[in-house]
Amino acid sequence: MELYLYIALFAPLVGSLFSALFGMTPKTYLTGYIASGLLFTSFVSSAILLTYVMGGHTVHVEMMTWMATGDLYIPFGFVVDQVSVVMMMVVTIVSTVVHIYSVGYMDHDKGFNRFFAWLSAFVFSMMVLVMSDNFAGLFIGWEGVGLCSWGLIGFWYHKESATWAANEAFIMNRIADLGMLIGIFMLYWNVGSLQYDVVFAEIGNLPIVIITWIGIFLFIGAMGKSAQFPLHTWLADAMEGPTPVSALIHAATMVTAGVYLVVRANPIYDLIPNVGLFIASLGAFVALFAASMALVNRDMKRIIAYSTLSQLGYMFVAAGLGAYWVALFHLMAHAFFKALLFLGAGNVMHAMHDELDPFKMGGLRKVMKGTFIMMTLASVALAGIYPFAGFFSKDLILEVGFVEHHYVIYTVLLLTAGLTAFYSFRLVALIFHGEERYKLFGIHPHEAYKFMLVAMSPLLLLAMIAGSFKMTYYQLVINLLPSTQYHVHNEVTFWIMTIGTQLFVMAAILFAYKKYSNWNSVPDGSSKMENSFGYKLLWNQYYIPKFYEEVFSKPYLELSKIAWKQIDLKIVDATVDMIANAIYKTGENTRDIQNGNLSTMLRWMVFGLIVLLALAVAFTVGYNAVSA
Amino acid sequence: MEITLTHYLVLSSVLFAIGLIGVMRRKNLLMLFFATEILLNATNVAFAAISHYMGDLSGQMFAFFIIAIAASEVAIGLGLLIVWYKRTGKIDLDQMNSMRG
Amino acid sequence: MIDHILTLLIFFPALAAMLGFVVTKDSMRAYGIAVAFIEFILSLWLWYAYDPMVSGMQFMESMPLIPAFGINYLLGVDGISLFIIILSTFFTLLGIGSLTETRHVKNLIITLLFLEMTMVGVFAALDAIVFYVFWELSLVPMLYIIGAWGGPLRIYASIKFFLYTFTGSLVMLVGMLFMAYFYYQATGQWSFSILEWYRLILPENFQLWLFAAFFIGFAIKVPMFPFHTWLPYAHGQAPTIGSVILAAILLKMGTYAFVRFSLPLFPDASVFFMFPIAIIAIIMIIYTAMVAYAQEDIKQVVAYSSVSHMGVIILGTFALNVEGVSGSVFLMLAHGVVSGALFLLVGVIYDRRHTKLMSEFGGLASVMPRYATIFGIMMMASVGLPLTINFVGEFLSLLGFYKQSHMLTLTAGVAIIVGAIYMLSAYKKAFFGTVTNEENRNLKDVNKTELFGLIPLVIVAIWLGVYPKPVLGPINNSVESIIQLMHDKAQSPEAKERIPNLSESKKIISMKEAN
Amino acid sequence: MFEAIAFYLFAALTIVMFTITVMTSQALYAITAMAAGMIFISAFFFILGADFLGAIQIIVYTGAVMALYAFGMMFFDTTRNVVEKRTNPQIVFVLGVLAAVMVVAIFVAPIVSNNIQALYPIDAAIGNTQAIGMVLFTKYLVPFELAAVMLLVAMIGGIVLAGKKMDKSLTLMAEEDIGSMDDSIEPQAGGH
Repeated sequence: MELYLYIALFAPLVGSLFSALFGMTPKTYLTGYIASGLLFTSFVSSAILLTYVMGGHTVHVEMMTWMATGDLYIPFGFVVDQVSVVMMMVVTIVSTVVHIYSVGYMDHDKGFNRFFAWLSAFVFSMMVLVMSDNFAGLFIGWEGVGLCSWGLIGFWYHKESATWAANEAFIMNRIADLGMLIGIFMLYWNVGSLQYDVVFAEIGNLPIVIITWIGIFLFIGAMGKSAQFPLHTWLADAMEGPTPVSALIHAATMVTAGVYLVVRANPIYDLIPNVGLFIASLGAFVALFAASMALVNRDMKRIIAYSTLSQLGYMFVAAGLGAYWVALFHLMAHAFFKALLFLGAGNVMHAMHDELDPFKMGGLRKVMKGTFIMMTLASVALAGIYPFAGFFSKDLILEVGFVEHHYVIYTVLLLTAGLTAFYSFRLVALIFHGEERYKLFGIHPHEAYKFMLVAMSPLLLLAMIAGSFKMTYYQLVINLLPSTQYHVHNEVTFWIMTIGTQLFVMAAILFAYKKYSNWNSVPDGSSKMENSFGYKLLWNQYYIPKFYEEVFSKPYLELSKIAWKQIDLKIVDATVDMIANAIYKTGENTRDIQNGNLSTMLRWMVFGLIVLLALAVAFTVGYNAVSA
Repeated sequence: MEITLTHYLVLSSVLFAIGLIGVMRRKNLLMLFFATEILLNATNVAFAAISHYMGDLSGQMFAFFIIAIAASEVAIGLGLLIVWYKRTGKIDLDQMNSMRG
Repeated sequence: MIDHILTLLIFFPALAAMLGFVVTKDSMRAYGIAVAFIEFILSLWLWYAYDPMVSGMQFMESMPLIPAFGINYLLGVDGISLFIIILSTFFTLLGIGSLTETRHVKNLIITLLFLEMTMVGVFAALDAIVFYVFWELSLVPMLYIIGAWGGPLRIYASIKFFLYTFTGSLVMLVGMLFMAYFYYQATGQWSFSILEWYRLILPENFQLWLFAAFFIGFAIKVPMFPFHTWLPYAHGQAPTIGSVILAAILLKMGTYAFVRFSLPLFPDASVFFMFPIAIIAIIMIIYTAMVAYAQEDIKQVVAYSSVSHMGVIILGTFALNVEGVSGSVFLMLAHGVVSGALFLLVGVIYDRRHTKLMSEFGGLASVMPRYATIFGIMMMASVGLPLTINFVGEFLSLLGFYKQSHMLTLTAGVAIIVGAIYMLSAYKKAFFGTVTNEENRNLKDVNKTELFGLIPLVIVAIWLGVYPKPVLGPINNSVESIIQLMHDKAQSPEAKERIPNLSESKKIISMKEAN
Repeated sequence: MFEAIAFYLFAALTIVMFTITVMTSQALYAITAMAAGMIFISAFFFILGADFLGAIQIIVYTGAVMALYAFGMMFFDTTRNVVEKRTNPQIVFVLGVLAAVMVVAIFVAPIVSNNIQALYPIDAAIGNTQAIGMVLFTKYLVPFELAAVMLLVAMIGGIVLAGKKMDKSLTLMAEEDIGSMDDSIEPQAGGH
């Protein structure tokens, strides 16, 4: 089994290095095929490992030492257990699909080979992240995915906005990574090891304050990667990257790493329910907060990005309330339908020549039937309609909130579910229904390549049927995660809740259809709604990016300039130069002594004589005083 | 009212101070030489007095050699002075400033 | 020959440099590469022959110089100095190999070989006077390199460099003389041998003063805030090769000396000064990172980033535990590799455009993809991405210091954020965007000579990031012995507590294993 | 008593004479006052029993040195008023007085006189001149010979210097002239 582990892990790396070899040469399909093929290999290996793990075994290997000094010992160790194998499956499935899809999507791009190098490197980092058996290894993957995300967001590096977004994402993640690093330090100095098994076995012996701090710092790391408030702004900006990247990184895998971390560290968070409650509350807040921003946005990809953010909030609610398996399950289901949604959006973008405003589209269902069906079904799944994946995972989270008696959280999530349904179908309605507004802009849309649609179909299938795996999945992961079942015990309440939620969501969908399916004009900012305060607030993302810009970025730049021009040059360096100049000046001034006038020299000589004599007198007096 | 060594030393100091004032005050090189002679003589007095009161001949020896040095100094010094005078026609100290730094 | 390998390592380049005067101009480069290569092979042989399990000094050589004052020609290496010596020979080889300077190449190569002698000498010396001699001698070739091949302000820069560091080292010399005097008072014999000084337990107030004297010499060399201002000028004016050697090796002398002198000689003073120095280090890290962010000249960005990283090294050194000190020693190597490579890279673009202003560039990624890739890798290494060489050092340094202070480590950890900010924004300015300047449109990508210097550095940067064990192991052993020595020598209860007792923990572990 | 009167008398005379030497603007007065001062100084030597030194003082100073100075005076034509620029005369006096005070302070301090031991005690039985001769030609023979050589050198030096023609001076010549002189001397030494 170790062989499969290594294949699953290193196949993407090989693909990445192979593609990187061709990084400087013109496009060759070879890189795309090889990278996709290797990814598929990795997927197959993961699947084999899955069956193995389902048999009740786990695989744990230690490849080699990484760092060892003092008492610190960090190996490159990998573990395939019930949790990581689920993640591996999610990662490999989505990335295989995205790889194949990208062969078509990046067809006309000059950086074709480079794209595959980055993309496969990302998958490798992600695999390291999920498979590592210690926190340091997790951190390698953690930073690795950050790097690849940087490279892929800024893939079109000639675009100012893309590179800016790439840097923003990297730096924001770094802020969170610092928190995670501190959490790792605390673990090391309190436990003495970073191996999961050792840490989780010993964590209970620590004082609760320390565990709380560890939990908080690790969660700060998770907040950055999963774009939780207040570190969320990078995710929407990250949509500057190519759409397959958004599908793979910013919807399905990387952003869920934070959830994975909390799930993985469940023995820690189990001990600190207060932090868990905070995580859940923050998650609920982010769910609503992000959904509200998605309501008014006019950028197709950003709407889906906010939706991702909102769903990540759901996952954190589940994880924070201790329902780790539910969080992981929603993570999995979400990965499928959100990736599908993004890939569909990619098709639309291609068709519309990179136009992103859904108000400029409309009526596309006629030309893009396949994409239309896929995106609609993905949206249905996202909204949580029975029997699609979202129903099983998302409604479960609502139930968790209800069963755990956190009714505020429950209400917020319920409201968000309605909003989710509304904005998803607002998008679908605007893109695929109504008048063909794109004709105003002289665009001739076309459906994507066949094989791209075929490549997307596994995701479609999974988005539809993932819910049926629920029990199998549950049996699998309870080996590692707390096995609490979340059932509303009162039969009547359960049915009222379930049906009520469904009806509420349907109502939201219908409302969205009614409002937007017959839209016939492109808004130009003159309507009454667009000038209302609420709309402006949401449109400007609560003014948070602007706030960051004004409060952090600009002052930091200004402060840096002051530090350089005022402090470093005018104070620190000037002090040094002043000392040097003082010495020079002293020389310059005393130069008059050496004016060559013998008479003056004689006077100085006498002066010196007197000084020496005075010293002699003083020392003699002093000497006598001491000896007496 | 006995004359002690201190009397001589004070006298010598006073003469030395007069010599110093001369050295600092004079600008004419020849007159400056006079002042240096005074300095040398002041020390000679001190040496002779110490020699006498300590009952040691070394002081007189030193004074003797100082006189020898003074003599040679005058010879060389005047020679140089003549050279300088031939070149510039003046023996004013303020004009000898080629060592200006 | 292996018994005298250190002498050979020190004086072979010097001898070769003297012979170099008779070599003709055309064959000088080949001669220089050959000499540097032989020297590098010798240093590798040193590594091969080095026994990683021994924590003490190896290949010791001793010869009396001035017996009356106990001054001996005393050499030796341990895990700490071994790799810095290899780094020195490595960088001299790469520097000469990828030399693009055309003026007075012969003199330049001879100077570099002399510089190599002084560098190896500093790291191999175990006698304070011999150490001091090489320490000061190293200034001369660097002064010459900056002064003769530098930019328009080269005279100002080189004089500033020389006087500044020279002033510091004079204070250090006074400290050394006092130290020897104390040794004389304590034992009745003169000795300048560092190893013998190690055995001396000084009263705490003496330690404080001596520590301060040594500190000034080292701090200026490092350079620590607020003594850092000579560095931007030196880097700004020095030719590429000068900057590379300066950043990669010469700065390491200061941090190396902290580990070699300050820690084991003055354990109590080290603990006493730990927090003030940590605060200076944090100021260095954050403040210079901000200054780097404000720079317009890409070389200055790298120069200030050096200062910022040196702050992390200092922090690791004063963690006073094995993790931190090993990390800081490793980070010395890492920073040498990475900043050396970055200076080489800046040199590449300077050779082509004769400007280092970032505003002149933009969009280089499409014109010079290979260059951009290598620069990107090195930038990421500098930012401290895991699996690159810098991460190992930074991680261990911060990890070590976390034991001493939580809040300060949290503040120092901002390094990873601010580091990313200035590096990424510099990279963005120079490489991303569209080509706006017509002159940049036809720039040639890196050529073979330049790759000769860059490729090995990339390999090392990744190799040691993935598998640091061959280097970290010997470092760890030597650092453990130093920490144990410090613990044993420490007098104040605070120092006893702050510096871990390894023999005890080892005992516990072995007991556990026995059970 | 007699000794005291003599001391004070000669001390006063010497001080006055030397003050005139230093302060007067007439060269003739100065040289005359100095000659007188020298002779008065020799009086102290006689009082102190250093007869030989006193004799030497009169011979050398009043005889030789004064003659030289008188010659110099005539040569430089300083018989009339010597015009000198005075700068900061106060400082001169302050420095002079300070020096005197310092020296006196040291001389009157007790430790100086207490720590001296006679190396070559004066034997009352032999005359001063004889005693000096004995010490001079035994213990101080080498310095004596050196002094002799020095005087000889001084004499030759004086003659040479006074007789030298001074039509060329390297220090006062312009750089180019020196360069051209170099060329004329060694034309083959071209490229530096």
